[in-house]
Amino acid sequence: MPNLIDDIFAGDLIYLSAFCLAGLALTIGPIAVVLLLSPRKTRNTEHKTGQAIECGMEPIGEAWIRYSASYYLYALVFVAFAVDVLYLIPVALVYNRQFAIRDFVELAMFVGILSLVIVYAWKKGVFEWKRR
Amino acid sequence: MDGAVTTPADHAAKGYDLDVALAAGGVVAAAEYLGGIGFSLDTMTGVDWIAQNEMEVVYDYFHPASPLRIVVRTRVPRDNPEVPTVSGVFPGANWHERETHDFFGIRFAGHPNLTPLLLPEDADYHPLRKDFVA
Amino acid sequence: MSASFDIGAPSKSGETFVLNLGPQHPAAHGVLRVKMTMDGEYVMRSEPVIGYIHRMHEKMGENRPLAQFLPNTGRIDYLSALHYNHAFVGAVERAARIEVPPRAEFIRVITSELNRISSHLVWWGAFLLDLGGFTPLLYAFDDREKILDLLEGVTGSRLTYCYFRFGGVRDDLDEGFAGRTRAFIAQMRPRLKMYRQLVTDNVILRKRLEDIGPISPELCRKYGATGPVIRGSGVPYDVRKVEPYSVYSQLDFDVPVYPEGDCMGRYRVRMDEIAQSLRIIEQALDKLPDGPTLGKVPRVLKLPVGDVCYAVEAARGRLMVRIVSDGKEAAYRLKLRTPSFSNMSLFEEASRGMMLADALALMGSLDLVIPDIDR
Amino acid sequence: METPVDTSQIVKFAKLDELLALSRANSLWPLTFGLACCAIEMMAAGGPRFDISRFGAEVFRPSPRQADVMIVAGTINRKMAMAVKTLYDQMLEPKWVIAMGNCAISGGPFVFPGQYAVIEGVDKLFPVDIFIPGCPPRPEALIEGILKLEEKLTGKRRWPVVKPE
Repeated sequence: MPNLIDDIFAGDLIYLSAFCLAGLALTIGPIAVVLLLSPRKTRNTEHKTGQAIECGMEPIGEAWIRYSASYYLYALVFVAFAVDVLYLIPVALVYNRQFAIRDFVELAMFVGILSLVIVYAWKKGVFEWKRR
Repeated sequence: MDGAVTTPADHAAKGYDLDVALAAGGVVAAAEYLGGIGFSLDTMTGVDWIAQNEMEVVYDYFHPASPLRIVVRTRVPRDNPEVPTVSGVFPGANWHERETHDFFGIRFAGHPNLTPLLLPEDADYHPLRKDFVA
Repeated sequence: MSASFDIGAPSKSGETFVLNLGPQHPAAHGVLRVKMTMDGEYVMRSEPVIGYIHRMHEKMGENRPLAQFLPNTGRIDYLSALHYNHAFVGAVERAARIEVPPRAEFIRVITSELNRISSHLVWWGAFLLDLGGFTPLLYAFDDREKILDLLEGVTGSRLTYCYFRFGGVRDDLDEGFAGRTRAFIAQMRPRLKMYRQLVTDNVILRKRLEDIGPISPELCRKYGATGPVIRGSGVPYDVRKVEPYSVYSQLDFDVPVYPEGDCMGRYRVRMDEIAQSLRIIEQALDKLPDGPTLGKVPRVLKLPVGDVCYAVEAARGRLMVRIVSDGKEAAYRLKLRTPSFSNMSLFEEASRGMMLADALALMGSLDLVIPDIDR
Repeated sequence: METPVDTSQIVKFAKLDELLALSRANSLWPLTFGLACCAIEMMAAGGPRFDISRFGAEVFRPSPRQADVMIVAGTINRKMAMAVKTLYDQMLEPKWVIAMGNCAISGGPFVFPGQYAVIEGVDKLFPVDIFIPGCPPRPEALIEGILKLEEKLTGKRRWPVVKPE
């Protein structure tokens, strides 16, 4: 009897490790393929491959400076909607099993509440890019 | 204007109406006078008269409202070409003067930024001089 | 430009950084580089650096006989090459007093105006590409190909024309040319109406262009800007009307002028100019006289001593060719006053304090061709 | 008895290199590198009439990181040479170069004794794969250049060669 629990536990363990390995493979895999298949020799003359791209010119000055705040606020609005989409993905799996109208209303409310972010950002003047 | 030799010219034959030749010093005064009555600086041409050992700078003026075309020209010795800048009156002359300096080596006194415009930044040769060798 | 034009200290929240709108940039229409000192999204000071496509046209004018400089004129501003042919040929004819038969003059006007339309179409496609709309470029190039077929039939090349000669034009028009041109005009007019409905009245374009990049008539006069830039600021200056040359005095057309002086004004001037050019071509086709297309030209052409100028209204503005001659076969000095050079020189002062996207809209509305600036 | 199935139409056995070459040949993304007159003919090639997208090359990438082939369309002058070499280095392998127009091949009409500004040919800066003569070459010539590059990659030419009779 006791090994029954072990079997269930072993089953979960296999499932978990398979999932981790798949994740690992998806990250290491493309890098390995690229290293294997990319050509070895290069015809570069200036060896500036790693340099930041400035339309062919040498970058002037440092890029690590204090940016104005409006870039940060713009990014925040994007993050809000990214999370919004994150929650919509599982909804797509169970949408419209039985109660079509109810699912739709819930979805509309969820998205509606989250789009208040735009109204708030608009009022705070994030989209006007004023120089603060 | 003082000290200027003005000779009218036939527009159909020469393309301009008035040809004013004056000393290098009077160029700014001419620019201010013409700028005052609405003329606009068309272009500045450098000419290298190597035979007479002189450099000539020709200012072309056109008027947005009248077909009148006025040319102001001045000559400076070839070995030390120095002309006062008119970029104070016509900011557009800033680029024209830098380009003329590029090609002929004519220095423009008082020009805010007389660095090469069309030639590479470190260019020290003046290609449109008659004695230029590549 | 002296730094006295700075518009106050950078905003408290961030430092300024230098952005390189460098030689290889889709909005630079070629190899123009603008070093922009930016404060976040705003341009504090922009310094154009030119010369990346300087091709020594003026040096080449001095070391070869006059007739051999003709192919160069088609490569200075390859979008309106025939205007440059016209300016150079006109200057030599004015100096050497060469008579041009009337039929050749009318052929010159017809082909130049067709070239102006094709140049405005490229500008229109590229300008909207800068603002983010890709489809108009396809419509514009579709129409432009029709013009290129017309001009290729007469001149033999698609882009860098070398069709005008001293004293006339290289070949006469073939008999089908007038019919094909009229068919093109009939087909182009409804297209212009479609462009107006789809693009000019588009609210996004209005928001992007109206009162963006204001250029005052005084600024135009100080920098010598001409063409659609000065006509977009309310000054009716057009070399075809102010200093009439060729047979433009016999043709009636009006010069579109818009007083606003912003990007929308310059946009509308160019769109109306396409309609005006269609009118000019129609009238010139009706009045096309018969006769020879090439006047008498001395075998070895030597210009009299002295200098001569000839001004032409190119697609981008006032183009003047000044030839200083010392009696020999080659020109002693050949100066090309190109419109984009002066139009671009006011960009530094006009783009202060604008946002980067608006500064690019302003640069697109100036309609720059970079080899025209660098020569 | 059903008809015998000719598998060679359905399944294609090829070495991995050939497969890679085929995929690269059919999606050559050019770098927007218009310098002068040839740039307008390159845009016309991307336009609706000549339609370079029939060969998978209509995506003009401004950034060198995302471009496969650098079409040098126009004159390289001495001030621009360093920028061209920098851009070429910033492109990722595998990359190719098409020299479009006489200016990119040999300096074109701007080569004369005593010329001080034009680099006479891009192959003075880095190796070039395809040369397209013409001043400017017609858009059809650019498309022939793209086909020549594809032939160089895959070894096979997929478009009949037009023989002037």
